[in-house]
Formats: sequence, C-alpha cells, structure tokens
Amino acid sequence: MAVSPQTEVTPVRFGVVVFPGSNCDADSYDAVRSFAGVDARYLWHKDTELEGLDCIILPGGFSYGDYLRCGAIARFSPIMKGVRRFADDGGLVIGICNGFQILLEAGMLPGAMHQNEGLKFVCKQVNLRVENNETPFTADYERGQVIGVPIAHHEGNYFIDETGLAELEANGQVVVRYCDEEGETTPASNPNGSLGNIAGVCNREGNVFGLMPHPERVCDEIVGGTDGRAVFESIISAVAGKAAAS
Amino acid sequence: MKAKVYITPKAGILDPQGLTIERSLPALGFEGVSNVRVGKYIELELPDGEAAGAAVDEMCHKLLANPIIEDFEFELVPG
Amino acid sequence: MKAKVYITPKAGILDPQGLTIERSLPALGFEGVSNVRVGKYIELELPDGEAAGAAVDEMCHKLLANPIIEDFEFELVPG
Amino acid sequence: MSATGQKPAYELLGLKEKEYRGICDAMGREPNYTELAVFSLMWSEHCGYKHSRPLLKNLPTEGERILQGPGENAGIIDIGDGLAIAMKIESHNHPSAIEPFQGAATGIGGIVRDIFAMGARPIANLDPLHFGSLEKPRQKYLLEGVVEGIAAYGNCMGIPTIAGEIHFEDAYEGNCLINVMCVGLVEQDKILRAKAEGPGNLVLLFGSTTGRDGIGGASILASAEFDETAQEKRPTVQVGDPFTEKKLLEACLEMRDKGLLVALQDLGAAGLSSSSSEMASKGGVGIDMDISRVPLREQGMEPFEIMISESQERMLAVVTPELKDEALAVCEKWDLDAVIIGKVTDTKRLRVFLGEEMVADMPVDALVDDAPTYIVEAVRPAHEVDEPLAEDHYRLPSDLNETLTTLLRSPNICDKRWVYEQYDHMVQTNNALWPGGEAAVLRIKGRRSGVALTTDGNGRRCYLDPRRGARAAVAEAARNLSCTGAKPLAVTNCLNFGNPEKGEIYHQFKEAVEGMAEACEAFETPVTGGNVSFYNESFGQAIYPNPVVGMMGLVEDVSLIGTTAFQDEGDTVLLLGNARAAIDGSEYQLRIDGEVAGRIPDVDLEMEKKLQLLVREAILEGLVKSAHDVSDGGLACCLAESAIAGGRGAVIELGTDQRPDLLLFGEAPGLIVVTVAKNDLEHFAQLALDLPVSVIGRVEGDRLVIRAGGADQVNLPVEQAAQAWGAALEALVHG
Ligand SMILES: Nc1ncnc2c1ncn2[C@@H]1O[C@H](COP(=O)(O)OP(=O)(O)O)[C@@H](O)[C@H]1O
Ligand SMILES: [Mg+2]
Repeated sequence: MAVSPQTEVTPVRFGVVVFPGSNCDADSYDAVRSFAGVDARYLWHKDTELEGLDCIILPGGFSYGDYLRCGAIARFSPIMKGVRRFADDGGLVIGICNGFQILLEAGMLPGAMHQNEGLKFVCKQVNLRVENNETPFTADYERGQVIGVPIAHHEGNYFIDETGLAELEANGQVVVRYCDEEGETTPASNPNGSLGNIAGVCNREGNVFGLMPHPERVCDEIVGGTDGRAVFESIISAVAGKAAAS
Repeated sequence: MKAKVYITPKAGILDPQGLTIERSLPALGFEGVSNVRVGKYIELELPDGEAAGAAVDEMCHKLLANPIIEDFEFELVPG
Repeated sequence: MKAKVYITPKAGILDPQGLTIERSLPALGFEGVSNVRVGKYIELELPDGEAAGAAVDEMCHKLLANPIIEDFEFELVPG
Repeated sequence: MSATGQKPAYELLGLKEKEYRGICDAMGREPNYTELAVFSLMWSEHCGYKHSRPLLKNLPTEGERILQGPGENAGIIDIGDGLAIAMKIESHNHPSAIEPFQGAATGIGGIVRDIFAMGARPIANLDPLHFGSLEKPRQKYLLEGVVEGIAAYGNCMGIPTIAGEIHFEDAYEGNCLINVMCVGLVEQDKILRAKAEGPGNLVLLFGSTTGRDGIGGASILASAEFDETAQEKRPTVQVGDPFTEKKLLEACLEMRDKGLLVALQDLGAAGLSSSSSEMASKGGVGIDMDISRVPLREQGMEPFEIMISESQERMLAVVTPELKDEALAVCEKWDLDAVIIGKVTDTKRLRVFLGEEMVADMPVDALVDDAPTYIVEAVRPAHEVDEPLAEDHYRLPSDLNETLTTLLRSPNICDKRWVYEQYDHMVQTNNALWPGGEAAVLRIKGRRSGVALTTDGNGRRCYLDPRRGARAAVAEAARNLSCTGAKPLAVTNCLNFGNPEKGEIYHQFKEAVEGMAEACEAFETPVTGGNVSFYNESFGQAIYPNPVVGMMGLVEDVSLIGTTAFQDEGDTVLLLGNARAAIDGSEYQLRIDGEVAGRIPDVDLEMEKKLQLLVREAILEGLVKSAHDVSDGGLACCLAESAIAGGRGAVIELGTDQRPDLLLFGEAPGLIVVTVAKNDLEHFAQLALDLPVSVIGRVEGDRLVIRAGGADQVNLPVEQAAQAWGAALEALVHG
C-alpha cells in the first residue's frame, strides 16, 4: 500500500462511536486501521469531548435494541451534541446502517426510514452506483462506478417527501443508489423499497454522509471483496488534502 | 366502518421496548415516568354489517395479535 | 395518571406492514378489508399535574413519534 | 406441605413418589414448598439427565486439544497460538413449538450466554432446524417465526448466523426441532469457569429483572410430552431482550478483561436455583443468598417463584469483596441492574433467605448430583430391519432429468438463501466462506488460520438404523469440514429423541449414542458437550431420533480453502470413495416413492478417514478446484450443486454396475466429488496412492450431462437446474 509522506507525518484520526447495542463498531475500527497513516479510537456514547478527530464513524448495529424506532433513542446520547458541533465545524461524519438511521433521527440528514418492503431483515451483497464522487467519502470512486457492497438491515427503506427529494437530487445529495450489475437502478435491484433506489445521502455541505450498505465489510479480499476501501481512502485523502492546504 | 385495534403486551410478559424507553426518558428530562408498555395500534376499514365485530375479533386472534403474548381490544366506529 | 399514545403512519405515506396485512387477509377468509394502517400504541404512567399534558406532548414530539412519517394523538386518563 | 386438590405437591411438580422420598432422605426431613420446587427442577429430566447420564458416559470426551469437556457451560478446544474455541449446542424445541419467534429467539439468547459465560466472545451461531411438511400452513408459520426469531436475536447481538441446516419431514409436524449452536473465541488465559470458590466471596446477580415469565418453562416443557395441557403452559413463554443481552455480553467481557471475576455462570433453565447450586457444586462450597434483594419485575412474587423463574438475560458471578465495587461499576456503565445477593460459604449447602428469614436450606450435592438415573429396557422397533431393500424394489422412473429436477426442488436439498439472508451472516467480518457451501469458514483476524463449522443431523436415517445413522452424521460433519480443508477437531451434540421411558425410544437413544461414540473415537473428535432433548412427541407420536452433530475444524491457511463450485472448463471430475449408494433412507426414496424404509448402508470409518485426509492434503497443496460431498439427493444432486455454484456444466460418464437411478440418486456415506486441473491429475494420483479414486468426467459447457449405460440419463442446462434449486424454498413458503 502506498503511503504518502504527509499521512505518515500526521495520521488521520478516526473516532468510532460505541452506543449500547452498536455491533459493527469493531468492524469499522478494524477496517480503518487496515489503512496506513490512520489513528483510530473508540468513543463512548457518553463522551462529550471530541477533540483531535478528523472523522467520526457512527457504526452499524442495534443501538438501544432498535427499540421504538431505529436510532430514535441513540440520537439523544450525550455524544450526539458533540457530533453535531463537530459536523457544524466541518468535521467529517459517516453513519453506516444504524449510524445512518441515527443521523436521520437526529435530523443531521434529511429523510426517514421505513421497514423494508419485504418486512424482513435482509443480509446480502448488493450493487451500488456512485452518483456523486465529489464528496469527501466517494472521491476515490468514478462517477457512475458500480460497486459490490453488502447490506444487513430490517429498516432501510428510505423515505423523504417530494420537496425534500427534489432538493436532494438538485444538490447532488444522493450519493449512492441500489442498482443491478450494469448500473441500472431497476425495481428488482432495490432490496428494500427505498425511494428512488436511494442507498446513501449526504447533507448539503457534503461533510455528513449516511448509507445503509456496509463498506467496512468489504475492505479485505479474504472476506469477499475490497469495493468498500475507497470510502475510507477518500476520507483519508480528503483529510490529508485539507491538512496540506492549510 | 372502521375498526381501531389496540394490542398490548400481556401483563407479566417482558416488554423490552417499554423498558428501554422508560430508562431513556430521564436523560431527556422526563422524570418519574413508569410502566411504559409498547403495543400496536391498527386501523382498518371493513364493510358495515352485523358480523363486523366478530370478523375483527377473529382477525385479531388469527393475524393481528399474537394471543400467546399479547392482549387486544378493539372498537368499531362508523365511517 | 396514565397516558395512552396512538402513533399512526402519516396519511398518504407508505405503510409496508399495513399493506402486507391487507394483502394477506383475503387468504384467511376476510374479504373487503381496506386501508389497514399499522401504528403504535404506547401506555405510560406519569405524575399527576397540570403539566402532564404538555410533558406527554413533548415526549411524543421528541421521542415517541417521528414527525416525518408519523402522526400522534394521546389521551390522559386518571389512574 | 401444601397439596392442591387430590394430588400431592411433588406430583404436580412432576416428581415421582420415589423421587420425593429420595429428596426427603437427602434433606433429612420433608422439604418445604420452596425447597421442593427447587428440587423438582434440579431433578427434572432437563436439568438432571435422568435417562441419559449413564449412556452419555460412553462418549469420548478427552483429547490433547480439549481444554474443557462436558460439564461446564461450553466445551473449549485449543486452536493454537494461545487461542481457543468455545462451543455448545442446545435445543429450544418445545418453547418454539408454542411461540416460534420468542422460542427461537430465547434459544439463541440462552446458548450465547453459555459461550460468554466461558469468557469467550461469540463469533458465530448455527441453527439446525427440523419442521413438518411446508404444505401445512402451521409449518410455514413455524418456519417463518423461528427464522425471524433467530434473526432478531442473533442480528441484534452482532453474532453472525453462518450455517445450519433445515429439513422438512412429517415426523416433525407436531414437534419441530429448533437447535441452536454458538461458537466463541477466547484467549486461553482468559477462560472463565462457573466454579464458585473462596468462602467469603460475594455472589453478584446482574442483567435483567426477574419476573414470573418462564416459571418452570424450559425445564418443565422439555421434561414431558406435548399434549392438550401444552396450551395451559403457555403463560410460561419468555420474551427475549437481545439488547440487554448485548450489554450483558459486553459487561461480562469487560469484567473478564479487568480480572474482576472469580466465576461466571448464566441463568438458564431453573434460573437462580440451578445457577447457584451448580456453581457451588463445582467449587465444593455452599452459597447463602438473600432473594429479597433480587430486582423484581412483578409484585408479590413468592420465594419459590424467584428461585425458579427463567427470566432471560441474567448472569451470576462470584467476585471478591475487594473487587465488588469495580464489578458493580462495570454493570452500571452498561446500564444493567446488579446486586450482591449473597456469599460463598463452606457449608456445601444452598441456603436461601428472605431478608433475615431462611426460606430454604438444601444440600448442594444432592441437588446437583443425586437426581436418580433410570435405565430402561431397550426394545428394537419393528421398522428396524437387517436387510436393505432389493435394488429393484421400486420402479425405475422413466425420466431421470425430471427426477433430478424434483430432487433439486426438494426443500431438503434446495437453496436455503431465503433463510440465511434473514440472518446477518457477515457481521464481525470473518467469513472466509459464505453460507451456502459445505461448511462455514471463519478467519481469525491477525492469523493465517481459521475455523470451520458445520452441523449435521439425519433423523430419517437414524430412524432406520440409529447406530449407523449416528455414525453417518458424525462422518458427514467431518466430511463437510474436510471438503473445506479443515481438520475436524471436536464435536458438540444435541440429542433429540422421543419419550425415553418407552423401550423403543430408549433403544434409539442408546444405539445412537453408541454409534456417535464409535465415530467420534475414529475421527478423534471428542464430544465437548451438548444437550439432550427428550419427550419430542406429540400425541404419542415421536419424532425421528435425531442426534445432531455440531463439529469444529481447524483451517491451517484460510487463503487455501475448498469450495463446492466448479471452476474451469476442462477440469477433471473425480469421485473419491467406493461406497455403494442405496435407496434406503434416501431423499430419492422419500420424494419419489413416499417411503422411509429399508436399512441404510454403514459408513466405513477407516476408509472415510483416509479419504478425508486425502482431500485435506490435496487442498493444502492447492490441487483441488472444488470439493463437495455426496449427501442428500446422491451423486447427481452433488454434481448439480457444484455446477450451479460455479455456473458451469459437466459431462459425466458413470459405470454400469447399478441401476442408473441408484447410481445417480442413491445415498451412502463416504463419497466425495472433487475437481482437479488436468495438469495436477498426476500429482493428485500420487497423493491418493491406492485409495479408490475414479475419473468420472470433466467440467464442460453449460449443461449437466450424466451418462450411464451408454445413454444420457441426465441432460439439463445448468441455468434450469439453478432455477429449480434456487426458487424452491421461497415458492414453498409463499405458495
Ligand atoms: N437453517 C439454516 N441456517 C443457516 N444456514 C443454513 C440453514 N440451513 C441450511 N443452511 C446452509 O445452507 C447450506 C446447505 O445446507 P444443506 O443442504 O443442509 O447442507 P449439507 O447437505 O452439506 O448438510 C449450508 O451452507 C448450510 O449451512
Ligand atoms: Mg454436505
């Protein structure tokens, strides 16, 4: 793996939030640590000091058991105030699966989740089309690139009202969509009924990103693929780039 | 007519959802809330008629509620 | 006192659970049922007082319902 | 002593008069009601192993890699590098039959607690399931509920459910089998045990609150047949709370890492009664508990109710007085109720207090060890015969293409994707082999090695010959592991049988246990623990005797594992083994002729071992392009599955010493199909020495063609086979 000189000097610092019930915290932690020039630490949901971080990951899992609604209780965790402030200051925040649901409930990303159309939990590999590669989370992908990333959720059926959808589309906030192998966003390639096959969105500023699929699960060939690596590579380059520019 | 169905966890049966909500409320500034129980509320429309009550009752038994761990009640309202 | 909270999917918004129930009813012998909507029914106890109504309203807004996809109503009953 | 109606209290609690007298002897007086309730559960079949203990002694349990055999919450196996695997399997048959979702969910909860009670982090769940025919609506309901329950609990816990099996046969219609296995990883110096030690140490109860749910649940349900009164037992259904269990898991592992625990034990069947007495028994100590401190969920609970409640998600630990506060702090961090409820004594008695008042005082050894055991006179049932069916017993079907399609659509053979896609089978990111193959393989992060896991049960064959069937189940599990390249190391087993008080059932149990013992000896895979589930009957009709084998193997190098998929055009297809396939007990017999009859072939354990070693060595040398054992549906289904998995056809030419349908669909343990690149054929032959290996064809095109006797017996586009195999289960469930 090529390591650029800057990243060796100042490591890119990731924080992985642990809510009670998070269960992809270790997977995310392991995934980012497989990159050179990275520091990673866990953040307890009661932490309020978030100093010295470049990117915060809200990992997958079942925070608070996903009781009531996914993410509904976690968003009140003490750490979320800090995460919001961090994002307001331009820090990078990525919510994966349950992390995405928490960002929605917290209002840090627009929209809401319904149960999957099939009413069942679905765990399988799906194809995603990268719609916007100008975010700090996707810059290392080609626009329109089709990547294989797994999903594992019960409530990933993304919903937003018409006006909201129009805004998302107009601002390029739809970052990834479910598609078939050819990149077509067909109903058959939509695993959960999401509006417009939406799999992940970012905020207007582009520094908060949420997606249902799990890029951290495809960062190693031995477990089925590496198509998720570019998400973390993008983050690392974005942070390193920013550091170099300042 | 319209049926409104209320489904609640049977008394004595653990309700993890209710418990978790109850425990999280103080952190949101709501003190003193207890006995939170989470159930389902289902609305449906069905043809008017004598048999409507019996039909809803049967639906609850067979499909809407799980009588092993849940109780249900319903009311019929015109409309 | 006791609060009974009814949470329903917002009108016009997809309700996958309701839809599935509606589709499966005919096979169980229930014809003509429509507009099945599945929501939540939450019971809780809280201290008596003037402010109870406002507190429940706030709980619903903040936590119990998601205003983007859900409506809520509640009633307070003594006990 | 209170007696309701005419019957004495002990009888209402399921004890026989003789057993009651035994309790009085052990106590030196008549027990009060609390004591009697505790005894009745500790001496139930479920906790006391009354009908199985003498026979289970036959199982081999020791080996150089076995760090912990039966007797603890789970077995532990040394996998080198200072690491170990904890594993255990359990049944939740009866609770799941009553409430499939919660029954299966709490089954997962229970087995997972067993694993982290050993200090291990759970890394995988497996779920061997058996239902009645999917043509019955109730069976669909059970299947859907059970799968959703396993999914809900396992997914929430973040433990991947990575393998299992699923069978549908009429024999399970009134009594489904829901077995669940959990596997954990632990550093050897962090293993915990349930041995209470050090009088003066404190007993800590933590996790959920205690309610009336599940009073007498698992143990009562699992200790009697199902009948009309099952309805009345319903209030005992327990509801699982995976979120609390996840916190419990993390809290336990945090306490382990901080060295805060003297001993740890989960509360399972018989709740506080069994957990406290078993911990005391292991340490040769006593325990005093004040149950007025137990956090209750319901008001007005009687002492006996608190003692036997089976509320889920609770653990009991022994901590030193010095470290108690630190332990409590960890519980508080994870938002778990936690109280010191008692202390370790040197009395060897379990004494229960309600505040100051002593409400029970029982000798620990009598509770734990002195449940009476029963030996029943075995009777061989009439359907067990000595001779197999004649090879021409059934008519030869006219179109074997169609027969193959029918078999591929059988719910016992078809794709199980509909099930495993409901499970998060990828969380923890260790899957070196995804579900759908021969066995699951997990890498171990930071090492080259990995573990392979599988479960195998074959009730139908055990019904025809329980000894041979059990031997075959062990052999198949080992074969599945070997086909991935893993060396089988150890077994955990779940013995599902009918009412052992009946001679015929006892016979099945005895034969199966002995058969399993023979095979485990041969493969050097000791039994590290397991579970016995009796009384799997409904209205007097027993299930097929079904000893389910859970087996673990070690993969030396996870980058070199075998898969079932055909790889490249031109690869040579080899059949290893010379077992003669038979129709007796086969899926073919069941689907086409609607019968289960005859006598199944026995496994040649010595030959089997050699063949498996060959496959493993060849995989390690990189010679094997695919490996798949011949099991349900015979050679033709085996070939079809490899073709479907690889999206490639094959042309196969078989000998003619048997009727073509038997060659294609007959079953016998001891056959493996491997493919090898042409260039490696010679190298493979050198490894094989004089073992029976025959070239039967090559990977070619996009059709599966099987010739025998000069004619195409099967000629089917792989695409069409894939369609039949892939769509069957969902169609059956939703059809
Ligand atoms: N209940 C289940 N849960 C998870 N995986 C299952 C289940 N049933 C079957 N599978 C998986 O499907 C695959 C094929 O199952 P099966 O036909 O029973 O295999 P085999 O014949 O090798 O025992 C295996 O990978 C198995 O682990
Ligand atoms: Mg197999």
